[in-house]
Amino acid sequence: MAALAAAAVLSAVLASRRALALAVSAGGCLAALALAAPPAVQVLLGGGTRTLTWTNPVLGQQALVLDPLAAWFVVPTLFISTGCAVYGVRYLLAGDRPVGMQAAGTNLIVLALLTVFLAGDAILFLAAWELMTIFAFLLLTHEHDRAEVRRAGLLYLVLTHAATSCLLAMFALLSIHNGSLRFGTGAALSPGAASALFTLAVIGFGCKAGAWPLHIWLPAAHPVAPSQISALLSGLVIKTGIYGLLRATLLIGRVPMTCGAVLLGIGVASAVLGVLAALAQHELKRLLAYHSIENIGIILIGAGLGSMALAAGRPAVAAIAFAGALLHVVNHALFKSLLFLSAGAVGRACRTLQIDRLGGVLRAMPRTGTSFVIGAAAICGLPPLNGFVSEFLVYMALLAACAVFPVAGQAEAVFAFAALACVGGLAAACFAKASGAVFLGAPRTPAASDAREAPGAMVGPMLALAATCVIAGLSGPWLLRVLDAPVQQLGGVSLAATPARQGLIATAALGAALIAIAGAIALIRRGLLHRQPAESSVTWACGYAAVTPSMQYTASSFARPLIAVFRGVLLPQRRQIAAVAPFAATVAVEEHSPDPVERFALDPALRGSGVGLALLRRAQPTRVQSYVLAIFVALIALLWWRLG
Amino acid sequence: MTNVALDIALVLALVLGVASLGTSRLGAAIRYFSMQAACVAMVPLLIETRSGELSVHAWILFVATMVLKVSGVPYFLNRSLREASVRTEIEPLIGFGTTLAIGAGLVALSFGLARQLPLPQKPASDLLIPIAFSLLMIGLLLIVSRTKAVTQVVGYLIMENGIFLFGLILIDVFPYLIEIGVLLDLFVAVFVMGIVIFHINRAFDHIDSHQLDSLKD
Amino acid sequence: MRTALHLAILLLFPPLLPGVINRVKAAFAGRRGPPVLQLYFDLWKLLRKGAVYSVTTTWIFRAGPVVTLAALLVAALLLPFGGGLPAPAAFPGDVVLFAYLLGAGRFATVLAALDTGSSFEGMGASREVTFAALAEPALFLSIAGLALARGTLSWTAMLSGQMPAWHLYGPAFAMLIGALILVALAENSRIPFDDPNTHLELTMVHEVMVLDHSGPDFALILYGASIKLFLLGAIIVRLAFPFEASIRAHVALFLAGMIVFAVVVGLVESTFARLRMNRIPQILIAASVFAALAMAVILIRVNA
Amino acid sequence: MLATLLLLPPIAAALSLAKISDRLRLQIFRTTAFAHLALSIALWVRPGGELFGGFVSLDAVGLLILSPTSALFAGVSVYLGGYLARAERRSHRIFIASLLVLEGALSLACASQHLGLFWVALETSTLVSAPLIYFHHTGRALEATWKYLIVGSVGIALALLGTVFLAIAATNPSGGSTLWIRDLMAAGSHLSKPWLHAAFVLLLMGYGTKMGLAPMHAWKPDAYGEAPPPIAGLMAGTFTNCAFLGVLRATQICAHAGEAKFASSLLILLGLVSLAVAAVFIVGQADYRRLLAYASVEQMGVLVFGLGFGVLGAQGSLLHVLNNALNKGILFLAAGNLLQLYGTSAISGVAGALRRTPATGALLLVGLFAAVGLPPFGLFISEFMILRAALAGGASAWPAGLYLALLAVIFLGMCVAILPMAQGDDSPREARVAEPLSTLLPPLAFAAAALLLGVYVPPPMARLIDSAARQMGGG
Repeated sequence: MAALAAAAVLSAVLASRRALALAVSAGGCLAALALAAPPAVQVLLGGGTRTLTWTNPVLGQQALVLDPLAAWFVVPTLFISTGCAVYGVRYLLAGDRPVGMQAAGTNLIVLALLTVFLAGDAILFLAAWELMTIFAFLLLTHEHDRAEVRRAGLLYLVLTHAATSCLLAMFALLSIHNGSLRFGTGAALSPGAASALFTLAVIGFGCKAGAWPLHIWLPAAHPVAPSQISALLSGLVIKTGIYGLLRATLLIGRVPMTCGAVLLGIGVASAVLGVLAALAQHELKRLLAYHSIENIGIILIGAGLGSMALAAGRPAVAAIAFAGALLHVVNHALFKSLLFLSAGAVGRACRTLQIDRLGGVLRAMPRTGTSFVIGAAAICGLPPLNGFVSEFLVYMALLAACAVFPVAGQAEAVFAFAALACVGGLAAACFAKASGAVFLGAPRTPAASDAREAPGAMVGPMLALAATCVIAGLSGPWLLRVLDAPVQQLGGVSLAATPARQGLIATAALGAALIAIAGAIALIRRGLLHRQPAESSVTWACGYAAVTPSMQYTASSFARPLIAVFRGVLLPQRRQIAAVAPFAATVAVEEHSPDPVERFALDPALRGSGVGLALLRRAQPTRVQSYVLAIFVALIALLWWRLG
Repeated sequence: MTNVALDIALVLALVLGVASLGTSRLGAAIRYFSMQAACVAMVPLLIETRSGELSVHAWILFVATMVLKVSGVPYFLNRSLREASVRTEIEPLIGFGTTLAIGAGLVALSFGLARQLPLPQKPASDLLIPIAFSLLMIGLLLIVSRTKAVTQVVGYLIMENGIFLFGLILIDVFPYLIEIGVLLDLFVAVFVMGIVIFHINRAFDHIDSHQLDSLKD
Repeated sequence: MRTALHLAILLLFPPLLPGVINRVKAAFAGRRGPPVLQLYFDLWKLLRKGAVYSVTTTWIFRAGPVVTLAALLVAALLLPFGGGLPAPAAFPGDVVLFAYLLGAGRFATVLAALDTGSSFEGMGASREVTFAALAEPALFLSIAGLALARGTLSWTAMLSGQMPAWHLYGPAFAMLIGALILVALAENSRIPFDDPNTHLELTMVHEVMVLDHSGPDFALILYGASIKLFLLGAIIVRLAFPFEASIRAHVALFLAGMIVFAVVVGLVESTFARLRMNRIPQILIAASVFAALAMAVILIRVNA
Repeated sequence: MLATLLLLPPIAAALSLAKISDRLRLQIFRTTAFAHLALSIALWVRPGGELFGGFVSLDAVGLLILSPTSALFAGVSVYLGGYLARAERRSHRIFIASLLVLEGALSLACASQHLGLFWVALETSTLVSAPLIYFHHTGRALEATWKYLIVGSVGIALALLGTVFLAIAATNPSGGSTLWIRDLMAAGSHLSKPWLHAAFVLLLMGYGTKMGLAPMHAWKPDAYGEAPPPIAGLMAGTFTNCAFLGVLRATQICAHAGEAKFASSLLILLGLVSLAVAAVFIVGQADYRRLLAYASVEQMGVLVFGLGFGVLGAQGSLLHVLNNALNKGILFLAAGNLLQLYGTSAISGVAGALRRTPATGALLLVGLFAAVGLPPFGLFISEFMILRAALAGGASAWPAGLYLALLAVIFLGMCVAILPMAQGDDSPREARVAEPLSTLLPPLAFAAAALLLGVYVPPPMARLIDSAARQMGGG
């Protein structure tokens, strides 16, 4: 951590030397990785905790605690932030804005992230939490001369802070109950109090995580940030919400089953609505942002189910559910940062991320494109990649829960199971659309056809992440070992004692089998084709000869049937300029699906309270007589109230 | 005998206060205040004579009040008035009749309020507290209802007289120095207000605080 | 030995099914129809041909059929063909892997279609993902229903020795079979969801996606399609004919069941018309509702 | 030492009234302010004894409030060098003298052990701040000054009445009474309840007017909006704290009389009303100086709100006093730089400060983050402590919930207003402006101090806060 702080200071000082500052920042991340990863991995493998305590004169004892749960989040943070920082060097140098803030901020936010994970007392946690919010805000408003960037930044800052108020209340109540600000274990609270605290935690952490319906900041903020910051935000920062929730479940202890059920419900809503909204997006990073909501939903399904299972006294089910949630945290961090990084590379090369203006980028940017496709397959949960493994655990936990829960829980688990299936299908549709329209086919605009492959310093982190996605998908037995300690901490039993053990091993083996069989088929195919040279031709267009790239099926059309099916949820708005005559010059159809929460809840609420406050302000007196009158009236009123 | 004198002084102070509510001429308001201050200044002496000997403290209080409030303050106010062209309250925020009616109500309220607050020790006169409250209320009412800056200062001063009366319940609680400090502060306050009125006069060509309402959100 | 038998059935039998279906349809139309083994001939011919690639395509296009077939083959390893023939790979949760392998195959096909840049193939891909996404809940609900009824998370245990279960859950299983048949028809682009024999690209779903594939690639696709039909059919057959017998009799029974399944598909294809595209989602949702109802029945029985 | 500290400013004021150059006057001010700062730091190490027959003595609370006052004056004395150089030419005779008297009066207020003396000190400070507000001699400044004077005078009159009432409440059977703070506390439950209650209401209203608690706050945006920003900063950071000391003393006495419940109900009510009023006017505010004034109303609200929750809350409030003073220093001094640079106090007239003047822009952001209670600044800690006290001590969670909600609304309003000033497009792009070090160093120093208090409260200070807060617990 010291290395990070030093690097932050150094890169802030070096702000004027752009390249150097960024390099120092990346170096800082690397140093932190080298220093902090070994103890974290040790804790994961060996269990146990490491603690560093000191005493604060006004707040009492404070501590940094590295326990398995913290370590589980620390390790990916170190790796991914390093990748993002390396990527950022070349990415930011291509722009013309000052980079000092970015360089220092990247280190500082990683520092804040690590502190959030390691904090052993409420104040340290909350301080790091808020600092993380500030740094994230400063990083994502890199291009703050653009109004939309400022708006997104503001939305992020204000919403997450409002949610943090709940956390302040929660930790304050918890510390009052425990008599200390230090984190304890499982406060023995009455069910009512536990539910209240849990609710506060869900609101506070849910907003940061991007859980529906508190997610509105997320699709606004991610697209406007520099890509490596989007990756950091989506990969790591929103995960702190999950970490917080899991930590809170540990701190609060036993909560009634309804709490977990509500969390599960939020998870299902986030997953389904997130993926549907993603389907309707036209901008690549915005689409990815909505997928973050979807994946957070999947994680929350796991977390909520785990909590339900603990309440129902089914630790084995809880262990599988928590394992799924935890694993998905890391997996999502991996493939989502991979996707954002590759999207950033495309945006930088083509100067647009409007999906319908791209196309065929894979041939110009083979490594970036391949990374993206791997990430896309991973995020859809397709075997043999890593996304599957964690979703598999969540599915399994849901099925297991079906068998053992009381009937209401059973019904909810079944519902979640079906919803998750639907989400899987929709995610696949959405990423088929995204990768197809951006990377495949022919370029739709000159910007897309002029694309060049990104420099090595940007491609390197992407390829590394892509490779990790593949490897993590095939390393089930190893995952079983590293997951064991944090899962035990949360669920109380070892993962190895659950059916998940066989599942993890078998999926890894079959994943390898899949790759082997595909390889074999590919070899056979090559052998067959070897005899006959392959020919090249234009795409068969059913007899039509003059095919142009603009005739390709667009991403919007691609998603259109599904949007039509779900129009009751998405409420698309259509703007159409119909052809009035043959050969009309302008014919246009536009369809947008603004976020219903934003459209029907946030905007009217803001507008309404704005009007209300303006009315109140209009009542403001301006004369000194009125000022004194106010005092006079207040005096009489108070005397009346207290003495009368 | 002294009791009667004390009561007369107190009632006179109240009447003068009510009179200042009813007048439209600024000069008269200042005069009423000065007379009221004189009445109030007598009160400590009258209280002390009731118990026999007159303390130095009471004398100092009397002299200081006479010098600062009865002569000093009106002098300054009249001086700042000299610059002004308009010397009558033309358009009060609340009409004179209404003000008087409200004033009467407030006086009644004050008598009621005084009943709620029984003194730990029996005061020199049972009119002391109600009238002190009344002066307080009248002063505030004057500030609230009038538009001329000078009238507002007068209102503030009448309020101050009321507080002074309260202070007389326990003469020796304020050491001399602090008592003098209080009076001096009051005097300086009026001095500063006078300067500001002078500036207002010059800047806005009137001393009407009515139009001082450009500061808002 | 059993694994070898399993693999043999798996690899050799599937291309027979489309032949049977076509013969049934021909019989209904009063024609003689192609030979039952037509698909074997086609595959043989295609494998020996060269391939033509569009200039817009990349490795994705070439990888599509390979990945699709590989995914289907691995999925097939998870499916038991009856008490005597357990799946070569069985573990708790293999049901999920099975469904996701089908998804992986579809994803590869769709990407390959989009790689051509053709509007027709884009259209087909769009329909494919739409219907697949809508069919997913029905499939998973059916899986969950079976899992709950049989108290297991693995196909092998789920699809064997289920006579007693039928007594308890008969109505639910019937509904599940209905849902699964709908899923199977949709997944395999059969009437009423899609008409494999249509000649108008605009109305196609699956066929239009593979327009640009040729030679061995196309062979892989056709072969894969028959395996997919076989797999979904196998589930339905195992569920509908829950009888156990000696291994030899069992294999015969199972294969007979598969042929019956093909005949039923042929019957459906002959007697129904293809639906309008915008009606298809409703049918798929109806399938989910069936499955959900079945689930409800199972829930009641389980907790009784 | 204490005597020197108290006498130094008036003597310097007298000096500065002599016919000397403005440069020299400023020099006198600067020297005095720093000497004052040095002395008040020294008082931490070696507490001064009693002076003038015990009228003057610095207890824990007094020292806690004196220290930031002293620091703020020192900072402003440096800042004024750069600020006045860029302001219009005008004699500084009265200005500097008033500043020095203000410093003296506020120090006296902190150290006075007699409520009468305290009142005199505070009234003096009210009067001398009038010329400070009027410094720019504009019509608007005049209006502000007038309003300030009238409202302030009414307020201070109420405080005087409250003081008298307190004396009445303390009447002992022999007819004697007292206004010595220690005697009043010792009198405890012997105080007459109705008079004590009335006295508390009046003191709260009176000193509350000086603090700028709603609904007595109306003078504040006018005065802070028109006074030179460093003066507004001084008032917001020192003057209001000293007025808070008055409320603190009254609460102390109430607590010792066993009437803590009575006091806290009023404190909580006024605190929440202030927060609410601040929230209403901060959201949608168009003028950044008035915005900061309402932010000050908010902080005052937080102070009394915290005071309503016993020892724990008082701890938070006392820490909050320090933090708020520093924060106001940062914000108003940064606002002064912006005012001089952009020539307007309209929020819409300022954009892209981070680009045009990076240091001030950064200070503005830091000030904003500190003001809205974000870590690592001290307000975060103190606001959390107050929240915790409110949840721990309150019979119901409503006050704490309202407090949080209102703070969140204020957060929104402040961010909406200030972020576009610091960030944003500064087109037409103008060259970066180099600002004099004297206008940057003081706010930077305050920022550093605020950061320090957020990260680490020095143990002596923690002890002092603790012992001062225990006084609020009664008995």
